[in-house]
Amino acid sequence: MIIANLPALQVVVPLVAAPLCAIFRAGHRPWRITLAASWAAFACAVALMRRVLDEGTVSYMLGGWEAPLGIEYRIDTLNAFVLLVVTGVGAVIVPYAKRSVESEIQPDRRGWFYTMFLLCLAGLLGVTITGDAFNIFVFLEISSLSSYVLIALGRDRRALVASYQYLIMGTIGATFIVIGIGLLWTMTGTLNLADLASRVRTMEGAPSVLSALAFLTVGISLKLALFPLHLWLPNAYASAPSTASAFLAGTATKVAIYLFFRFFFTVFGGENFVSKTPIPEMFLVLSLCAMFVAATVAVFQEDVKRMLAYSSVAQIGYITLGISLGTQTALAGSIVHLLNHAIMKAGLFLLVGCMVFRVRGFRVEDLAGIGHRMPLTMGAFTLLGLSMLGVPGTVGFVSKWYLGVAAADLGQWWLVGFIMLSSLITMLYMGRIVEVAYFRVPSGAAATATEAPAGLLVPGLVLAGASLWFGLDTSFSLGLANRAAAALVAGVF
Amino acid sequence: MTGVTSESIVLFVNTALLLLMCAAALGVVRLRNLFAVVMLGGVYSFLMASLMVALDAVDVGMTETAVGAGISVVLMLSVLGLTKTREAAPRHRPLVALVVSAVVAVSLLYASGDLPPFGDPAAPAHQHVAPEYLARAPVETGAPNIVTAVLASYRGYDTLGETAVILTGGIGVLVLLLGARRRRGGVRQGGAGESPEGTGAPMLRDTVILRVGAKILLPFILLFALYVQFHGDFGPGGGFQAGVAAATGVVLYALVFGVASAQRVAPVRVVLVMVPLGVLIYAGTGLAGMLAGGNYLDYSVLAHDPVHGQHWGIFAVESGVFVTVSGTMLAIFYAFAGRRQAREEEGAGR
Amino acid sequence: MNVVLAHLNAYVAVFLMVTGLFTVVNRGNLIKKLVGLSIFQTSVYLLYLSPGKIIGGTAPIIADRYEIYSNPLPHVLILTAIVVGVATLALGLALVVRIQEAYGSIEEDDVHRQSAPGEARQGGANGGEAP
Amino acid sequence: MSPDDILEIASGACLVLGAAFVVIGALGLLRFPDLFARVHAASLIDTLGIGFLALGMGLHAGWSQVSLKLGFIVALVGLTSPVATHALAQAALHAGERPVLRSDRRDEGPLP
Repeated sequence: MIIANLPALQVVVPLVAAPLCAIFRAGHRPWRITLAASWAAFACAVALMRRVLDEGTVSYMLGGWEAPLGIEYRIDTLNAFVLLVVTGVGAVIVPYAKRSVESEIQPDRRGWFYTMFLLCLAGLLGVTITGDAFNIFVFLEISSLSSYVLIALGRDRRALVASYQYLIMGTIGATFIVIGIGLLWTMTGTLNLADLASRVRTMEGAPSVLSALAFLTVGISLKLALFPLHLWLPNAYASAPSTASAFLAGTATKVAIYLFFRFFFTVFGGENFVSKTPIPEMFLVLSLCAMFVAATVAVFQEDVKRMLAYSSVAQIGYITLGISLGTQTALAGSIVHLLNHAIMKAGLFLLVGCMVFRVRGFRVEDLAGIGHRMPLTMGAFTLLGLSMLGVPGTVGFVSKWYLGVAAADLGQWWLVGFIMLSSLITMLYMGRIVEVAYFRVPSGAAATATEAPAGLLVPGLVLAGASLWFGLDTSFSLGLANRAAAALVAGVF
Repeated sequence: MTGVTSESIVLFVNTALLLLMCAAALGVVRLRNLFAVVMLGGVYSFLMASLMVALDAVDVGMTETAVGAGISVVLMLSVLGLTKTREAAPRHRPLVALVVSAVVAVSLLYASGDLPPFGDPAAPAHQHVAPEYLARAPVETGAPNIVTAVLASYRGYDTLGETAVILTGGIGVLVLLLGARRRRGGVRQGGAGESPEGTGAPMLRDTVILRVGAKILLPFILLFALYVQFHGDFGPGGGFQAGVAAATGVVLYALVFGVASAQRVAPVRVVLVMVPLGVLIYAGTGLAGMLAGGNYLDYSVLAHDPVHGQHWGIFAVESGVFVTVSGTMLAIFYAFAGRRQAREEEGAGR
Repeated sequence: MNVVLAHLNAYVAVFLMVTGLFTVVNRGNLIKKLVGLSIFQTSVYLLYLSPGKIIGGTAPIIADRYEIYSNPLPHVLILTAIVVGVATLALGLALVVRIQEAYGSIEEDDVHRQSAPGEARQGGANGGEAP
Repeated sequence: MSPDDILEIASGACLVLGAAFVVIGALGLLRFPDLFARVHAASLIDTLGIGFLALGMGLHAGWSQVSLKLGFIVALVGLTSPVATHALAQAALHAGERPVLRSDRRDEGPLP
C-alpha cells in the first residue's frame, strides 16, 4: 500500500507533520516531528526514484479520479531528481536546525518555525511532483507564504523589509503564473500538464498561447530571481535565519527552475515553440548578465550572507544558460547544476551559520583568522568555495564542463571563454573570504572561537563531502541528468 | 423570457458593473486618505462579488463578499489603527511603473484578440473537462452543486492545498504579531497572559443600541454559518464561506463587547488548536481513503456505496475547511487586536 | 454582439491589472501597495470567470428546470485564488505592522533611508550595491 | 387581464419604485452638505429602496422559498441598517463632526 501511494505520501507526510508541529509546540517535539517527516520524505524520494528508474513515468490519480478531471501526480526522471535534491537538502538541514533555531529564534515561536519549514518543504515538493497546472500555483503559494514568514523571523528589522519586498515580488510572480495558466485554460479547457501539452502544440503561434508563455516566463523568472528580477533575493537570503537561508538557497530557486523545464520543454515543446520565440536569446543575454553583474556585485559585499546570496543569482545564470542553449548536453549540464548548486550553496550557508554562531558577526572582517580557530568549518568552506570555482574533482567542475561542452558543440567558443571568465570573478569573492579567514590575525570574538557544536558542523561537512563525492563519481548525478534531459528534448512526459 | 432579452440584460449588468469597478479602482489609486482607500476597496470587492453572481459564480461571489468586503476591510482597518492613515505624496517618478504596466497591458490585449467572445457556448473551455463534470458529478458524488463536488472531490487536493495556505497565512500572522513584545500582557497564546484590565475595552464606541443590535444578530449569523456549511452540497456555500461567517460573528461580538469577552466565548487556546486541526481533519480524511484501499483523498472507498462514501468524504473535508478557516480568521483578528491593546497599554504606561 | 462588448471583460481585467500593478510599483506607502496588489490579484478573477460564463446559462447547481450551466471549473479555481489572496494580504499587513513598529513609518522611502546607515552599526555593512 | 398579469405589473411597479428610491438616496448622498444629512439619505436606500425591490421580486416569485429568503434579507437589512447608521453618526459626532445648520450656511451665502 505504501509503495502504491508513494507519490501522495511524498507531499502528505510533511503536510501532515506541519499542523502537528503547530499543535505540539512545546519543547523539542516540533524538531523531532520535523526530523522524522523530512527523513521520511527523503526516503519517499529515494523509493520514488527507484520506481521511476524501474517502471518509467509514474502516474498517480489523487482522489481516484482519472486525469483531466482529477489532479494527477506525474513523476518522470526530472521530477524525481528534483524531489531527491529538495528532500536531500531538507534532510541534511533539519539536524542543523536544532541548535541553530535555539540560538536564533525565540522559544515561543520555535514550534511555528518548524511548522513553516515543513509547509515550505511540502509546498516545494508539491510544485515539483504535480502534473496539474493550477495545483502548481496552490503549492507554490504554500511554499512562498511560508518562506516569507521564515525570512521575517530573521536577525534584525531589515528582515521584515526583505520579507515584505519578497512578498510583493513573489505575489506578482505567482499572479503572472496564474494569468498564464488561465490563458492556457481558456484556450484548451484543461489544466492537466500532459493534456495541455498535447493541445497547446497544435496551436502554434496563437497570440493567446504566446502571451501565456510570456506571462509564465516572467512569473517564473520573478520566483527564481533571474537577473533583472533578482532584487528581492539578496535581502531575503541575507537576513533570514541560518537554517532558512540554507534551505531556501538550496531548494526554492531550484524548484522554480524546474518549472521552466516543465513548461518550456514539456508543455510548449521546446523545439517547436519556445525556440521560435526570442526567449532563448533573451535568456542567453540575461544569464550572462547574471553571471557577471551579480558576481561582480558579490565581490563588493561586506556581509558574508549577502555575498553568498548574490553568488546564488550568478549561479542561477549558469542554469538558465543551459536552458537557453537548449541542446541535450546543455540541459543535462543545467539539471546537474541544480543538484550541484543546491549542495554547494546550502553547504556554504550552513558553514557560515556555524561561524556566525561563534563570532556573532556577519561581516567579512568578523571572520578574520577564523581558519585557525575553526579549521574544520573553514576547511569545508574552502572546499565548497573551490567547487564554486569549478576546480576539477568537485561538483562545480562537472556542470561547468557540461555547459562548456554544449557551447563548444554549438560552435560558440566565446561562451566557453565567458564561462571561464566568470569563474575568475567567483574566485575573487570566494578568495576574499578565504584570504581573510587564513591570513589575518584573529580579532574580537574570532580570537576565542572554537569549532561549532557537532550538530551544527556535521551537516555542513556532509554537504562538503557530497560535493567531493558527486564531483568524483558522476555516474549517479550525470546519468540521471542525461536521462532527464533526453526526455525533455524529446518532449515526453 | 426570450434569448435576446436575456442576453441584453446579462450584457447590460455586466457592463455596468465593470465600469463601476473601473471607477472604484481609479479612486483607490488616486485617493491618499487610507481610510477612504480601504472603504473604497470594500466597495470594489462588493462590486466584484456582484459581478461574480452575474457571471453565475455564486459560490465565488459569496466568498468574495465575505473575504474582500468583510475580512479584508476589518484587517485593513485594524492595521490603519496601528499605523497611520495618510499616504505621503509619491516621490517616485512613475516612469518604471508606467513601462511595466504598459508592457503587461499590451501583451494581454494582444492575447485578448484571440480569446473567445464573452458568453460563447462554443468556446474551447466549455468543450473539454467541464461538460464531464456537469454530467458526472451529480451521479458520482450525489451533490447537485457542481462547484462543491469539484472543489471537495474531483479537485479536492487543490482544496487541501488551499486549507494549507490558510494555515500558513494564519500561523505567519501569529508568528509575526504574537509574543514579539515579551513584556506586554494583552492577548497571549495559551490564554495565560490575558490581563483582566485593558483587554475589556470594546473597539467600537460603547452604546446600548449597538449591543442590543449585535445580540439580536449574533444567533442568526451563527445559524447562517451552519446553514451555509451543511447546505453547501445543494446550494452555494461550503466550509470556507461558513468558516468566515462564523468568525465574523465572533469578530462582531469582539468589536462591540470587547476582545476579552469574545475570548471567553472562543478562547485563544482553542482557536490556536483549531487552526492546524482543520488541516489534519482534511489530510486525515485523505489518509483514511488510502487505508481503505483507495488512492489518497478517494472517498468512494469510505462506505459500501461509492456515492455514500463521497458524501461522507465531502462532509468530512468541508468540516476540516470550516475548522481551519474559522480558527484562522479569529486568530488573525485576535493577533491584530492584541497588538492594538499592547500599544495602548504601552501608551498608558508612559 | 459587437467587438467591444464581446471582449469588454478582458479589457476591464487588463485595466484593473494595470491599475493594480501601477499602484504596487509606483506608490511608496506599504499599505497602499498591498491594496494595489489586491486589485492586481482580483483582476485575475475576472480573467478566469468571464470565459466561464455562458449566455443563457445558469449557476452550476443542477436542477430540473435548467439545461445550460456555466462552467464550474473556474469557480473552483477562483475560490482557491481568493483564499490565497486573503492569506497573502493578512501576512502582508502583519509585516506592515511590524515594520511600523521597527521603523516608525510605513513609507518605503523612510524605511530604506533608515536601513542604509543603520546597517553598518548593526554589523552587516552594505557595500556598493544597487538600490 | 389575468391575476398573473396584475401580479407582474405590480411587481414591475414595485421594482421601478424601489430603483427610484435607490437613485434618490444616491443623489442625496452626493448632494447633501454634511455627513449626518448624507447618512439620512443613505438610509432611504436601505429601507424604502430595498423594501420595494424585495417586494417586487417577491411578487414575481410568488409564495416560494425565494420569497422567504427575500423576507429574511429585508429583516436583516431592517435590523442592521439603523444600527450601522447609528454607529456611524455616533462615531462621527465623537470624532468632532458637527451638523451643518442653516444658521451656519447663511454666512456662506444663500442656499443653492
